[in-house]
Amino acid sequence: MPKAATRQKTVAKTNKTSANGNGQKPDNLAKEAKTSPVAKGLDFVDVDVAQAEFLERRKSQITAIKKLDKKLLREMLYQMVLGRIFEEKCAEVYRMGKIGGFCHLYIGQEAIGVGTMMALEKTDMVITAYRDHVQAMIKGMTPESVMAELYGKEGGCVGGKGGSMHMFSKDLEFYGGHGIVGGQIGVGTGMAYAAKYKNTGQVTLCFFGEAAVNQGIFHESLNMAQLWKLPCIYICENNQYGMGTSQKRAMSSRSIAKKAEAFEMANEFVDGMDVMAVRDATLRAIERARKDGSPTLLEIRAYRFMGHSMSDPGNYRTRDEILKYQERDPIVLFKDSLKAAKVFTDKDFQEIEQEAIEAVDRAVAFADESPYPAESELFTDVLA
Amino acid sequence: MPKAATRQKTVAKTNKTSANGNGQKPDNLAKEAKTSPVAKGLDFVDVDVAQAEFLERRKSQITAIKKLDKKLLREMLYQMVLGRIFEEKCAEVYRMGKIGGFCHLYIGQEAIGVGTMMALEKTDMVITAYRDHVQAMIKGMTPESVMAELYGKEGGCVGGKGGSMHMFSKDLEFYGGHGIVGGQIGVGTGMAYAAKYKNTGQVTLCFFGEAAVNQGIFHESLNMAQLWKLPCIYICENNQYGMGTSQKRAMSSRSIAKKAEAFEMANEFVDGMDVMAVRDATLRAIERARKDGSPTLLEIRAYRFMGHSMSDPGNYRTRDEILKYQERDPIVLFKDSLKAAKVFTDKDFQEIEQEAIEAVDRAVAFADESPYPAESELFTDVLA
Amino acid sequence: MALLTIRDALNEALREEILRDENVFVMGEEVAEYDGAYKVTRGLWKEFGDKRVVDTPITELGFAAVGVGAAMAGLRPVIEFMTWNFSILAADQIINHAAKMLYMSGGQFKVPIVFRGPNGSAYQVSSQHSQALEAFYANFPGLKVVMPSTAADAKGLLKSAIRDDNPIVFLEQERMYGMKGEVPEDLDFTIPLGVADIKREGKDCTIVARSMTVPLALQAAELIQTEFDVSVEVIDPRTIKPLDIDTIVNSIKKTNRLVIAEESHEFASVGAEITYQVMDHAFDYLDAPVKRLSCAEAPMPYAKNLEALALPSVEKIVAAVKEVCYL
Amino acid sequence: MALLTIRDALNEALREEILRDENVFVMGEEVAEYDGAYKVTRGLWKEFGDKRVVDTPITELGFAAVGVGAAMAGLRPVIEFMTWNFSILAADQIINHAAKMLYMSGGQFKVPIVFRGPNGSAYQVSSQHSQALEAFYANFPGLKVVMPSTAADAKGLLKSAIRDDNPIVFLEQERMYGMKGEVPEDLDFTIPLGVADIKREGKDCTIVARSMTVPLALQAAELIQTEFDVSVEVIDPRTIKPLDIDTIVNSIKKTNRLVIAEESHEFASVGAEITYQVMDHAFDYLDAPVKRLSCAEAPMPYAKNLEALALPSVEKIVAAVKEVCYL
Ligand SMILES: Cc1ncc(C[n+]2csc(CCOP(=O)(O)OP(=O)(O)O)c2C)c(N)n1
Ligand SMILES: Cc1ncc(C[n+]2csc(CCOP(=O)(O)OP(=O)(O)O)c2C)c(N)n1
Ligand SMILES: [Mg+2]
Ligand SMILES: [Mg+2]
Repeated sequence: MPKAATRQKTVAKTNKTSANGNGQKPDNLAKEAKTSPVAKGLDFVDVDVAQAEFLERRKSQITAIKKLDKKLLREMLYQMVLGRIFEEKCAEVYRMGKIGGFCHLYIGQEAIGVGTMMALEKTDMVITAYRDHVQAMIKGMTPESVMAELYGKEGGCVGGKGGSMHMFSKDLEFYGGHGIVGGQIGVGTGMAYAAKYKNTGQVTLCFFGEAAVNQGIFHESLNMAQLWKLPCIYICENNQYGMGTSQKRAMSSRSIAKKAEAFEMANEFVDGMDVMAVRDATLRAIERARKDGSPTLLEIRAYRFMGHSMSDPGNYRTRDEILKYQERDPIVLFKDSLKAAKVFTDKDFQEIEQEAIEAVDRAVAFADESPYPAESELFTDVLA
Repeated sequence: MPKAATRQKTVAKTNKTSANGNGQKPDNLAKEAKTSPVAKGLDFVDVDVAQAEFLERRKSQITAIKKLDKKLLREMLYQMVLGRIFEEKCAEVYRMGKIGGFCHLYIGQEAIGVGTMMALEKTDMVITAYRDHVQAMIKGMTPESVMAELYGKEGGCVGGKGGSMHMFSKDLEFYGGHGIVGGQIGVGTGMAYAAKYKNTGQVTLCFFGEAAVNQGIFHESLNMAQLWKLPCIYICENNQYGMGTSQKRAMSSRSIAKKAEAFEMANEFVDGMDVMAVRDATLRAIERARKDGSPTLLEIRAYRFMGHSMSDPGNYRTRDEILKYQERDPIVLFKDSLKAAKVFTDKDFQEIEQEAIEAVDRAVAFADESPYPAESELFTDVLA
Repeated sequence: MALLTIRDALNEALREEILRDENVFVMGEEVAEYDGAYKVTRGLWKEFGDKRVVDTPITELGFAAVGVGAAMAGLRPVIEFMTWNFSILAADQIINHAAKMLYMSGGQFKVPIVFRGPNGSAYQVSSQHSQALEAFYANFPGLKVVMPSTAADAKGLLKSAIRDDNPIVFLEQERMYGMKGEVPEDLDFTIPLGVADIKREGKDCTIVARSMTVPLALQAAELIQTEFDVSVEVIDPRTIKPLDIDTIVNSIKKTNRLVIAEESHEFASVGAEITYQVMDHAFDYLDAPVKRLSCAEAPMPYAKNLEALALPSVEKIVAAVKEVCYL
Repeated sequence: MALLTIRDALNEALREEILRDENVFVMGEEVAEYDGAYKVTRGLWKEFGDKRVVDTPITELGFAAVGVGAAMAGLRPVIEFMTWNFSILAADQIINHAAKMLYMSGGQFKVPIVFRGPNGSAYQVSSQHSQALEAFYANFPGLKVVMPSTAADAKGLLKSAIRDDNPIVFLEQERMYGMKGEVPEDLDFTIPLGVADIKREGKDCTIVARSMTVPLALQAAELIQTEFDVSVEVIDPRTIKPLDIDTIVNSIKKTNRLVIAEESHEFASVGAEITYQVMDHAFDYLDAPVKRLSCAEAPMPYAKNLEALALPSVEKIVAAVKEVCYL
C-alpha cells in the first residue's frame, strides 16, 4: 500500500509523529510518496526515500545537535563505533573457533540500540532477542563480560551458561538475551506490568525483529499493553529480513507501525540509520510511557549488513542491495552530522575509534585468559 | 474511538462495504456516529444505533426480499426457528441430566449461522467452535444426529465420542466443533489452503467468537491468509461477551473488523440481528474468495441471549441489557420483514414453528432410544 | 482445624498470601469479576480489587509471559489456567522461559511464579478438556510440579508454592474441588514442597497415588482390608518434582509390592518414572513387578459410559493390588 | 545401495514422496528458497517450486494449524520445525488438534501429517535450543513418534511416515545430519513404523538407544567387547510410539541386563517407559536393575565443557554397562 497512507494515518493517530521521527506535514509526506519505490509498486527497497527524508531534516537536526551535551554525543558515537568493532572482532574469533553455537551480529543496526537505549534512565528496563551483544554493552555491560560469555568462560556475564544469545545483567536492568523468536515480547510486557504495579516509573524497552511481528505473542502482548496501559515501548528493529526471508515474503502488509492501530496504540515509523531520529522518536515514546503509562510501537527500519548469523551464506539478497544500504551506514551518517555541526573533528573520530579498538582488545584478552566454568556449575542455578 | 472513523476506514478499504453490510455514504455515517453511544463515550451498548441503521435499510431490504426465491426464504426462517427451538430443548433436557459436560447455546445468534452458511454451495467448508449445534444443522446435519451426540449415544454424529463441542460431518463438509478457543481459526486457514492447493473452488467459512480474536493464532492466521491469498472467510461472531468478560474488558480496541487492516485484508462490520444484512455481506465475501481467492474478515455483531454455557450464572450483565438486545430478536426482525414483504403470513409462521417443534421432538425421541456406544468404541479411532 | 472443601482451602491460601505479601497477585481468565470459572478465587476481587486479582483476555501464551516478566521484575504472580489443557498454548513460556531463566541468566533472574488450575478430567468434557499434564511438565529441569489431594495439602502446598522462588506447576482437579477435609487455621501453616505423605499405613502392598486417584486408592485399600485382610499402604507424593522417592522406597522395603494409580496417560508417565526410580533403589525388595494403572490409551471420549471406562477406578485399583499380591 | 548422509537420505525421501503423491508438500521456515536451515530440503524448491515447497512466516502455531486443516481437507503436509524446540509453540495444534481429530470426529477426519525437524542438542546452542522432546509428545494417544539413527532408517521411516494416515512426530538430530550410511535405491524402499532394529547382536547385555545415542552405544559395545569380552546387543526402537517392546523383551530374555541411553531429560522419559514395560514383561529375567543414562537434570549450558558433561557419551555408556554387568 502507498507509504503516504500509512503515514497520514500515523500522523493522525499520535499527534506528534511522522514517518521518520520528526514532525512533518501530511502534504509533503504525500509528495514524497510519489517518489517512493513502494508507491511505484517496486520492491521494498526504499533507501532512496529514506535518504531524501534524511537530507530534508538534516539542517534542523544539525541545529539540534549543536544544542546537545557534547559528552552525550561522544558517548553515543563511541558506543556505535565500539559495537561495530566488537562485532567485527566476534566474526574474526568465531572463525577461529573461539566462539561456538549461534552468533548474530548487530552491524548496521547500531543507531537503533544507541538511539533508543541512550534516551533511557539507568533504572529503565531492557529486554531483547539473541542479537544482543551490542545492546548489552550499550546498557552498561563491559566488553569483557560480553566477550567472555561468547567464549563460554567463567568471566562471562552469565558465567558461560548462556552464550551469544543470552546476555543478562540484573544490576543493569538488562533482562536478556532470548532465543525464542517473539518470546521476549510477552516477557517485556510483564516487566512493564511490574513497573506499573510497583509504580516505579520505569519504562521497558522491548526489542524484536520484524519477523517476530508475525508471532501470535506480538498480537497478544500489544492488546494487553494497551488494554492495561503499560509503560512498554515495543521496538521493532526492521532490518528487512528474518534469516533468508524478506519482510515481503512473510508479512501481508508493509507497515508494521500501522499494526499498532489494530490496538489503538500510538506508533511511529523511524529511519533506523539516523541515530538522532531514533533518539527523538524514543524520547516521545518515553514521555507517553512516563506520563500516562501508555505504550508505543516503534518500527525502526534499518538493514542487516552481515549474514543472519555467522553460519548464513546469505544467497537471498544481492551484493548491490547490500551496498545500496551500506551507503547509509549509520555511523558514517552520524559522523557527517557531527562534523557539519562542528562538534567533532576527524581527529576526535580517530581517538574514539582507537579507544574502541583498545577496549575490544582488552575484552578478547580477558576472554582468552578467563577459565572455563567449573564442572560443578552444570548443576547450579537449576532451581533457586 | 468514534465509530464513524472505523467505518470510513472500512468503506475506504473495501469499496463495497459499510458498517452494516450495505453501501452507505461516509457523510450519513458521520451523522449517525453522533447518535452512537460509543461516540458519546458510553458503554458498548449500540443496539439503538444498530436498530436505526436497520430501519434505514429496511425499505430496500423488503424490496430485495420480494425478489428472492420463496423456498429459500422459508428455509432460512425454518432453520432459524429450528435452531431456537432445538436449543431451548437442549436447555430443558440438560437440566434433566440427559446431556453432560459443557453445553453452549446459540440462542440470539441464529441470523449469523443462517445468513452466512445458507449463502454457501453444498461443497463449501465450515469450521467453528464449541457453540456448534445449530451451525451443524444449518450445514445439513439432522437434529437426530446432533441431539443423539449431545446425549452421548451411538446414534450421534460422532458416535458419542465428541459431545456438545465436537459435532463433525465429513460428508457435509462440516469440520467441527472445536473446544480450544481460537484453534479452529488456524485449522480453517489450512482448509482454505487445501482448497486453493487443489483448486477446488471451495470457500471456507471459519467461525469464532470475539474473545478468540485476542488469541495469537488469529493474528498468525490472517497474515498467512492474506499473504497467500486463501479463500477463507473469517467470521467473528461478536456476541459481546467471552464467558463473563465483555469485549471492552478484554480488547483494547472496539472495532474487530478494522483489525483486518493490519493485514491489508478486506473486512466488513455487520448487524448480526439482521439475517439479510448478514447474507449480503457474506455473498460479497464469497465473491472475493471465489474470484481471486482473497480472504475477508467479517465482524458480525449479535448478542448471546442465554448464559455462556448451561452452567453460567450470568451475573456479569444486567437484565435490562439482555432485554434491550432481545427487542432486536433476529427471528422477530426477519418475520416482520417477511410479513411486510407479503411473502409469509402468521399462518405460515405457525406452520413453520410446528414443523420445527416436531423435528426437535423426533430428535429427542431418537436420542432417547439410541443405545450408548459399545465399550469397544473406547479404543477405536485412536489411530487410523 | 476447620472443615473446608479443597476449593475453599485453595481460596484461603490465595487470600492469606495476598494479604501477606504485596507482590502477590492472581491473574487469569475470569478469576476476578466472575469469581473464577470454578470459583477457586471466589470473593478475592471484591475484597482486593483490580490490582491484586486480574481478569485477562483469552490469551494464554501472552498472560503466562506477562507473569514470567513480572516475576523477573520482582512480583510473585499466581497465574490461573482455566484448565491445564489450555496451558499447552503457553507451554513455551513455562518450559522455554520460566524454567530456564535462572539458569540462562547465571543465577541472576529468579522467576517466582505459580501456574495453577484444574488438571485432568472433569465430567464429560471430552477430548480437548480432560488431559492430565504432570508428565508433560515434570520432564523439564527448572520447574517444580505439585499435585494436592486433600484440603489441607491444597492449602499448605499452595502457600509454600507462592512463597517458593521457583516457577511452579500447581495441578488441581475439578472433580475434587468439592471434597472436604480438616485444615489447620494457623496463618503460617504450610507444607514443604518435596515431601510425600503416607495417607494410609499398611504392610502388605504399597499404592502410590496422586490427586484424583488418592481417594480411590484409599477406598480400594479399605475394600481389600475387609475382603482379603491385606493391609495396603497409600502414599501420596504430593510434589511430583522434586519427588520424595525415599518415602516410597521405604514403604516398598516393607511391603515389597507397588501399584501406581494415575489419571494421566501412561506412556512416559510419572508412574513410569516412579517405576524406574523404585527399581533403581529397591530392585531386590520387589516381590512382583510394579503395576501401573493409568487413563486409557485414547483421547477422552464424551459418552458417560466410555469416560468411566477410560478412567482409573476403585475396582481397577483393587484388581491391580490383587495382581501384585498374587491373590 | 548408495552411500548417503542422513541429510541426503531425508532429502531423497521427501523428493520421492513429492513425486509420488501430488498431495504431498513441504512447509516450514526457510525450507524453500533458503534450502532449509539445515539443508534437509536442499534443491526441492528449485525443482518443485512454490506449490510443493513453501516458506512460512515465523509463526509455528499458525503453520502447524494450516498443516492440520490442510490434512483434514485431503492433503499430506510435511511440516518442518526449524528445530523441535520451537514446536512447543505449536504443541496445542499437535496435541489438542492433530492427535485428537480422528477420535473427536468419530473416525471421520484423518490427519495425515508429518511434523519433522532436528530434535535434541546441536553444538553449543544453549538452553532454549537443545531439548529432546520425544517424551513430551509420546505421552499423548493419537500420535506416532519416530526417531531414526541411520541414513537408511531415516529414508525408509520418513517415507512410511508420509504415507501413514496419522499425525507423526518425526524427530531428527542435527549432529547426525552429516553421518553416512548405505541406503537402498529402490523407490519403494520403506521401513514399517513400529518395528525395532537390532543394530548389533550380543548376548550378555542389552543397550536400548535411539537417535544420537545409537552410534555412541555401538562404539561403547566395541570397547566393551575388546576390553571385557562382554558381548553387548544394541537395539534401536526407531519408532518410539508405537514401541516394539517385544524385540526389547526378547533381547533381555537372552542378556538379562538392560541399559537405556537417551539424549532427553530423564524425568518421565521414554527410558522410564521402557523400564516399566520391561519390568511388566520380563521382570523375572532381569539380573540387575535397568540402568538409564539421560541428559543432565539441568537446562543445556552453552560452555563447551559443561555441554559435553551434560550429554550422554561413550564413556558414560561403558560405565553403565559395567555397572549392570557387575564388572
Ligand atoms: C520460535 C522460533 N522460531 C524460529 C527460530 C529460528 N530463528 C532464529 S532468528 C530467526 C529470524 C528472526 O528474524 P527477525 O525477527 O527479523 O530478527 P533478526 O534476526 O532479523 O534480528 C529465526 C527464524 C527461533 N529461534 N524461534
Ligand atoms: C484456549 C482456551 N482458553 C480458554 C477456554 C475456556 N473458554 C471456553 S469458551 C470461552 C469464551 C470464549 O468467548 P468467545 O470467543 O467470545 O466465544 P463465545 O463463547 O462468546 O461464542 C472460554 C474462556 C478454552 N476453551 N480454550
Ligand atoms: Mg529481521
Ligand atoms: Mg463472545
